[in-house]
Amino acid sequence: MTKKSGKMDRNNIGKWFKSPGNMGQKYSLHALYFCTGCGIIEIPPTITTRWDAERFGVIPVATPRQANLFLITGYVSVKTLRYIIRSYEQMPEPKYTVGFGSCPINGGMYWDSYNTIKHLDKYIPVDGWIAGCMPRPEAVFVAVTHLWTLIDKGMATGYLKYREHYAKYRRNQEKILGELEWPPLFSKEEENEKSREKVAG
Amino acid sequence: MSQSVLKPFKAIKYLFAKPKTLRYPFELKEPAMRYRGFHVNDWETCTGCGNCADICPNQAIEMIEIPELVSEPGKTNKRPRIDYGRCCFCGLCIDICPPGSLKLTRDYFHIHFDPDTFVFVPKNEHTEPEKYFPTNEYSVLKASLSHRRKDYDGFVSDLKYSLFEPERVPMPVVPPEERMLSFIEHIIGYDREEARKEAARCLECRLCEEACPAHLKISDYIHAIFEDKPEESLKKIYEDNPIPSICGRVCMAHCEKACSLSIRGEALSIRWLKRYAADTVKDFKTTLELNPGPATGRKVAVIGAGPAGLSVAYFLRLSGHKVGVYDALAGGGGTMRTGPPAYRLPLESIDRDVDYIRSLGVEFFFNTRVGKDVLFEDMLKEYDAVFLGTGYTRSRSTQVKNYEKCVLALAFLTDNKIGKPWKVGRQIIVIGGGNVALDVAREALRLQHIQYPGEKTAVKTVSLEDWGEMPATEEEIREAREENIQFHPAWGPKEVVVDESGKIKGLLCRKVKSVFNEQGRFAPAFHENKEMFMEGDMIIEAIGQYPDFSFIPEELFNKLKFTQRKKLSVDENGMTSIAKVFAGGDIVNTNMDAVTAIADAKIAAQGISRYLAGETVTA
Amino acid sequence: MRELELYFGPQHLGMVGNFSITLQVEGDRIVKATANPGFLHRGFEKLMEQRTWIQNFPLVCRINVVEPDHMELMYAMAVEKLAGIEVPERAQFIRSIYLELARVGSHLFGLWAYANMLGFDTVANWAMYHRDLILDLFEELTGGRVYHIYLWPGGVRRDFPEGFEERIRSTLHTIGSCVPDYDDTFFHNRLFYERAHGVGKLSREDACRMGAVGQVLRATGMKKDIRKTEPYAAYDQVDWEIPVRTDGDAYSRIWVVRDEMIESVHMIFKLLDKLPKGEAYQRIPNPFKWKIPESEVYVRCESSRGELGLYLVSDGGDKPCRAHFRTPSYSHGLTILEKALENESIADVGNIMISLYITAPEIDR
Amino acid sequence: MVLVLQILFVSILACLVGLFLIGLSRKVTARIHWRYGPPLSQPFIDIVKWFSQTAVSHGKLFDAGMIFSLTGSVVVVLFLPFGGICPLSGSGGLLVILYLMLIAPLGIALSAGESANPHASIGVSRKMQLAFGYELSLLMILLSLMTYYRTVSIVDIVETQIQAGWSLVQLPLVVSGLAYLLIMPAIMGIRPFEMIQAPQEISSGPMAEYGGKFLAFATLQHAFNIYIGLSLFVNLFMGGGSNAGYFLIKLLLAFMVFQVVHAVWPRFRIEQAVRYLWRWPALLAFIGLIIVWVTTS
Amino acid sequence: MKNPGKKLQDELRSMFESISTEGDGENRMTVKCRKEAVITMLSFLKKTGFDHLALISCVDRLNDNVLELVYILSSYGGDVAMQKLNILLKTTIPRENPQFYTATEIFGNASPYERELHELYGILFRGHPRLTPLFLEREYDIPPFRKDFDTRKYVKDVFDQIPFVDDKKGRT
Repeated sequence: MTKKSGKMDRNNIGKWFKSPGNMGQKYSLHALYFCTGCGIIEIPPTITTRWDAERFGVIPVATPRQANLFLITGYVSVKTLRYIIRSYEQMPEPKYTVGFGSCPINGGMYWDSYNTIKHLDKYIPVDGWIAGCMPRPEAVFVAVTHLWTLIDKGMATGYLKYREHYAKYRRNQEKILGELEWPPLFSKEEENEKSREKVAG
Repeated sequence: MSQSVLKPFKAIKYLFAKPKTLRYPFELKEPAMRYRGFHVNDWETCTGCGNCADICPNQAIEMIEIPELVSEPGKTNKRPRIDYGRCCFCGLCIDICPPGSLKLTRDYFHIHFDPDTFVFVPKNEHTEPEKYFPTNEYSVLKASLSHRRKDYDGFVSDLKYSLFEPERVPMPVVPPEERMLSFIEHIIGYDREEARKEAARCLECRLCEEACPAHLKISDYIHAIFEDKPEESLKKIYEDNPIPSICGRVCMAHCEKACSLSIRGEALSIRWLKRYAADTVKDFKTTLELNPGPATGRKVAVIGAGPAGLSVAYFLRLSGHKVGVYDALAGGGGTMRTGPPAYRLPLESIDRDVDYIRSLGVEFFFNTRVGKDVLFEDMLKEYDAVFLGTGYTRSRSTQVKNYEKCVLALAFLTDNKIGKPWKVGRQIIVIGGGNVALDVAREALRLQHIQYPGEKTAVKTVSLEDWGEMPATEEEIREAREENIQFHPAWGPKEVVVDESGKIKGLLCRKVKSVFNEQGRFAPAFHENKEMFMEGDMIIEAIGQYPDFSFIPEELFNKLKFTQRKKLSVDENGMTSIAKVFAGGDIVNTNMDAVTAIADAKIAAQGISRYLAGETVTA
Repeated sequence: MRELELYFGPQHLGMVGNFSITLQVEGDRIVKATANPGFLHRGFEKLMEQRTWIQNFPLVCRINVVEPDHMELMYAMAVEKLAGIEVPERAQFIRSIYLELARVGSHLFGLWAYANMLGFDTVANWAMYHRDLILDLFEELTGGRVYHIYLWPGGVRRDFPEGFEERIRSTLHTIGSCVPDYDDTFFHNRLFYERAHGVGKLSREDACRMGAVGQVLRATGMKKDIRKTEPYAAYDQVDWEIPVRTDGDAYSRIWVVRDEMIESVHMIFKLLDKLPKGEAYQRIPNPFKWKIPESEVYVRCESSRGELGLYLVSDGGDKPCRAHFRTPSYSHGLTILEKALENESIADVGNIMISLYITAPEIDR
Repeated sequence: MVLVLQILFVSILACLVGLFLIGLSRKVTARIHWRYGPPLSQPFIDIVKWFSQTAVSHGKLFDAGMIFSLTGSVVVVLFLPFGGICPLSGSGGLLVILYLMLIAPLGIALSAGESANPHASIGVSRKMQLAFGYELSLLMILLSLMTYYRTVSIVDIVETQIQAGWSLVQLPLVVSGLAYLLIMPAIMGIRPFEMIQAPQEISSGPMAEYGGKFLAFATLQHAFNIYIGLSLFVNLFMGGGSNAGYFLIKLLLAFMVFQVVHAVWPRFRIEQAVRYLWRWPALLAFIGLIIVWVTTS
Repeated sequence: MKNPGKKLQDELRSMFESISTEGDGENRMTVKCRKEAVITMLSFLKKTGFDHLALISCVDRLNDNVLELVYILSSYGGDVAMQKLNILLKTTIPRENPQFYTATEIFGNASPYERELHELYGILFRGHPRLTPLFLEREYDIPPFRKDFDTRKYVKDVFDQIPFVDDKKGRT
């Protein structure tokens, strides 16, 4: 049995006082329940009796507003991408995205399909990837511990990257989905980007 | 149905029961023994054949050239690189992997923020010990592609369920009891169905093509056989090899040694399939539709109508040159005509190939010994280029006491095949462990059966080399043992014992300590006190051959340069140190077999063509 | 009351799979429901046309993630018929056992989804736990938890490991010992009856008209099961019953599922007892040279959701010319669901959807 | 000064107890699910997290409604005796509580309505219907209590019970108590009356658009709500508590009972819930009222 | 009915012109007919007892320049022999501007199949009440399931052209 103390610093009061935000985020990862692809099949076992992710404070929640962890479970079709972006933008910050399995990394099984996007990180930032097709529940747990480390080290900053490069993300999204029906999330940045491009070009 | 409001409350009993949750990662669970996790690849056994890359449905595997590795026959320096952004862990690559070097382990953790880390070249714990940890140092929390567990194989290849067929289609042969009695060809050859079935085993990895000295397009001609187009197949063969009937029987089959199927199963019968193609096509002339190239007006002399000579003549003829082939024998084939016994290579097969080459317009001067009937100097004047393909025509002798009583192998073989068969003894001892020795032994056995039917006779072989070291092919040894030839490996001849009348009584042998010295040179050492007397009334020496350059005048001969291994030294065009004299075959290469001779011939033919076109500077 | 347009899914806790239903509601009543599939559309059949016969094996199972095994079977059966490959008897038995295990697993998943939908977390958790035990069996047998890639043309990919039969038995006993718990807490729960009875009711005529299959059909009293009418694998080697209910509502459907699960477990025991010795695999041709003569075939089997069919056409090449899966969820999800949701309460959308056993990836393919 | 301290103490304690009970509820259901569940501190961690998140507001009313509802809940808490401590006991009685208890859902309704999420509005409408379902029974039950004890002061009721024993076992009040037991899950919003949030049906209803601190407030409000529901029951029928410890134990006991119901029963549909509430609890409450009325007059 | 396929074959031959049937008559029977006859044939088959429309499929025969429509029917009721039988009703329509008649009137579940074929093969089913997009989000020049639609090229042209957000060059 591995020592619990190794990774779990949930009861470390000192840390709580030092960075309550990070600690709160770490031990209260509320995953958005969105069956984006076949990887979702391993989520029910993860959150139910056999593995019980709730031990780590990971639970599925109903709406993006309540979630701070977005599990992109597998391949993403173009039609789903629209909803993924929407959901992602609705999530409060800080938010973390984890790509499941091969498909979001480089197309996976559906590398030559005309209806799935191949690289998820072209459209939304991704903080971590899990290998496997699909990843087992165990891998999800280990991924959670890795995410904790990333949060601790301040490396899970996909949402900041999204802000910073919003214009580029939005451009990529619109290339695939056409004109998006909702207004840009960060209009200012886009203008900045544009002006910067003007200067550069 | 009895529905109840209160019955559900029975579930309360679990409130105080022990939960069934596995407290992962504090309580671990081992994945199943067959789990399909991450790849490992044993670089030692991996041949770089690329079958895994071909079968991968997701194009997740790419063969990457590894500069540190050296390509050798049957092994390229490419190794699979796997993209876990594509891989679906189906394990098709495992089931198709001929050496079984690619395996799936039970590791499956790789969690990373950088998608580039998901592409990696699998190695194993021997090649990359720093990435593999024993169980006690391994932690799932650290696990990744660079922190993996040692000896953790999961889904591995199982020959019974492999996607390739490890076993050959059995070649129909004449049973030993029957074939011992005559010189009939004992390999019957595949019929159409068998040939197609065997051809279907080919995985088209093309390792064989690399290994073949002549680089035949093996995959292509085998694919043509699979598609039931032997004509196509023969056309493919003739691109690189003009003597398929011969090669289809006696080729040393370097390709089969390189065949990826041979690692854990039986190699594809590439040789027999070539033979099938050559034997099935009835009429070479109409099928192949080959024509000599536009006449160049140049003339080339070829000395020796062996494989090298025939091939060079063929290739040169296709380029449009006039070719004259000189040979002392009455027909083509050279060593092939004299050496391999009729049960392995009948004369008809040789003549088929020679006739086809003749039909292309090559002139043959048989029964013409250069140096005697025609002078080499004259040929040099008459022809624009001369190709030497004379081969090894003289047998070596052991030079032990009373050696002159023994028979020499080549003389024995030649006479039996194209001359008058020898009268053999009842107890024959053959000295030597090579293919020639076995040919001699098996031929002697057949003669014994013909000359002394029903009597008790025996053929014994004595060789310096032990089992496993013997230069003869395994197949030959197996067949010889099937025919009851007795082997005495690791014994060296000391003396031929003769009785008062000078008749051979037997052979006195010494036990061999070692055949090669530390440098790997041939230098046999003996146990002086371990001796054995072997009874016999006829002894045949088959310990090797050497070339005969007596036809070359001395002043020219002195100009010829030789390599350290006593071979003719030629440049990349096949030219010897004498201008316009080219060479190939046994006198040049160390493999000393037909297909290498073809390879030499190909080089020489190109060299000659270039030389005749005035492209190359003479050596 | 004013009419409201409501999107049920794709991002929704009650949605099993990536699927969406657009509801026109008046208060709590649904006026019109429009199924909106395609979130998981990968163009499977097109992809299959670009992969060789063997390369399609890892692909086909991914059509339905909940129950990949019947997809494998369909493809294996179709290829066997096209290429004329014989399957050894032991392999047939192994296939049946494997498929029945898959059925139990799939039904447990369905039970999870349904119970979860009704807010019945307890039973949902139990069912998922027991399904995980079955996945453990699969993992041991095939090397994969979810995608097994195990049924190959010519038999199965690997034989049973040592002592596996015993482990199947003990796992099934473990699950079986909890059947009273399930019954007490869920199937005999009055509130389950209240929630499910009369919901999403389908008459037998409607069911037939709209192409219902599987337990949706059997819940309307139709005793139809392809395992009986057109037996494949080893289903004709053992006796078993087709569970039937007559009401045609969600309650009946879930009860049929329960009975089927129990019947499947009994069947596995019977099959294990009769399991013959021998080879489990007949080697298929060299995958790099495998061509199938020009022909076509339609095969079907009874998946845990109903009739699953595959229309496979070969044009004599090394790849299929056309493959088309007839999936049970297709009619259920796109035709019956729209009909069944009319005039129901919003609270019952998931209830009806899951009781119809709809899996989105099967529809979208 | 003491009053201010008391107010602070009680409201904070009520909040903590509420959160603790939420955690305990998760733990208990997990146990029945055969699993371990989250640590008891999980709701606190969640709250900390929510406060550290950004949150999107959907308008002034959205914020105001939230505050409105939270303060409403706090005020109700102050009116309820906490094992002898009762900051505002003198200033109101059961009727005030009954009235104030309506504020919290109203605030949520206002706020959720502003978010323009159809799930939220469905959730609110369900909440209203449900309240409509149990409010009458609750009124009748309180009436019978008031009639029996001849007072509107909850403190007095508790006092009387401490001397005379629990109302639940007082013969004339048994029926009313039973009725109260039946409507308790509806008041607390737990299964089988969880249809207000019903994540699987309407994406957690009114909470659908809450994120970050709003969700934290909503959860706090939920914690208060649980505390209010339980404490009302404990105070009215289980004799309150002579001291805080005793009171908390009773609270826990009542909580466990409802938690088990929560774990083993599914949700009702809203019309089933209303029908149920109008049938059994209302009938019992009415009978209870009559019994009390007959016995006391 | 011992062999329902045989009987049906005879019946069909007598009723319809220019049809060809093949198959073992036990598990599978293929009926090929002119496209005008398909709808009549479907309703006839439904009346005969083949009331379960399992599938409407389409095969793109690029070499013959036709689309082959395949209706697969089987039976709900009937005896075992009849339930075993799958009928494959086939007809061909031209690849350019393909049009056909809807079967939604006859089979309740034909609608989504026809929508799918409309979307993936570009076949217009006349009389279909709701020929709206089913699966696809993007628009494609050639309906994606046609043989001349090259998905690998499409992926290269569309998805691979989208740049990565941060300037990473290593990934392909």
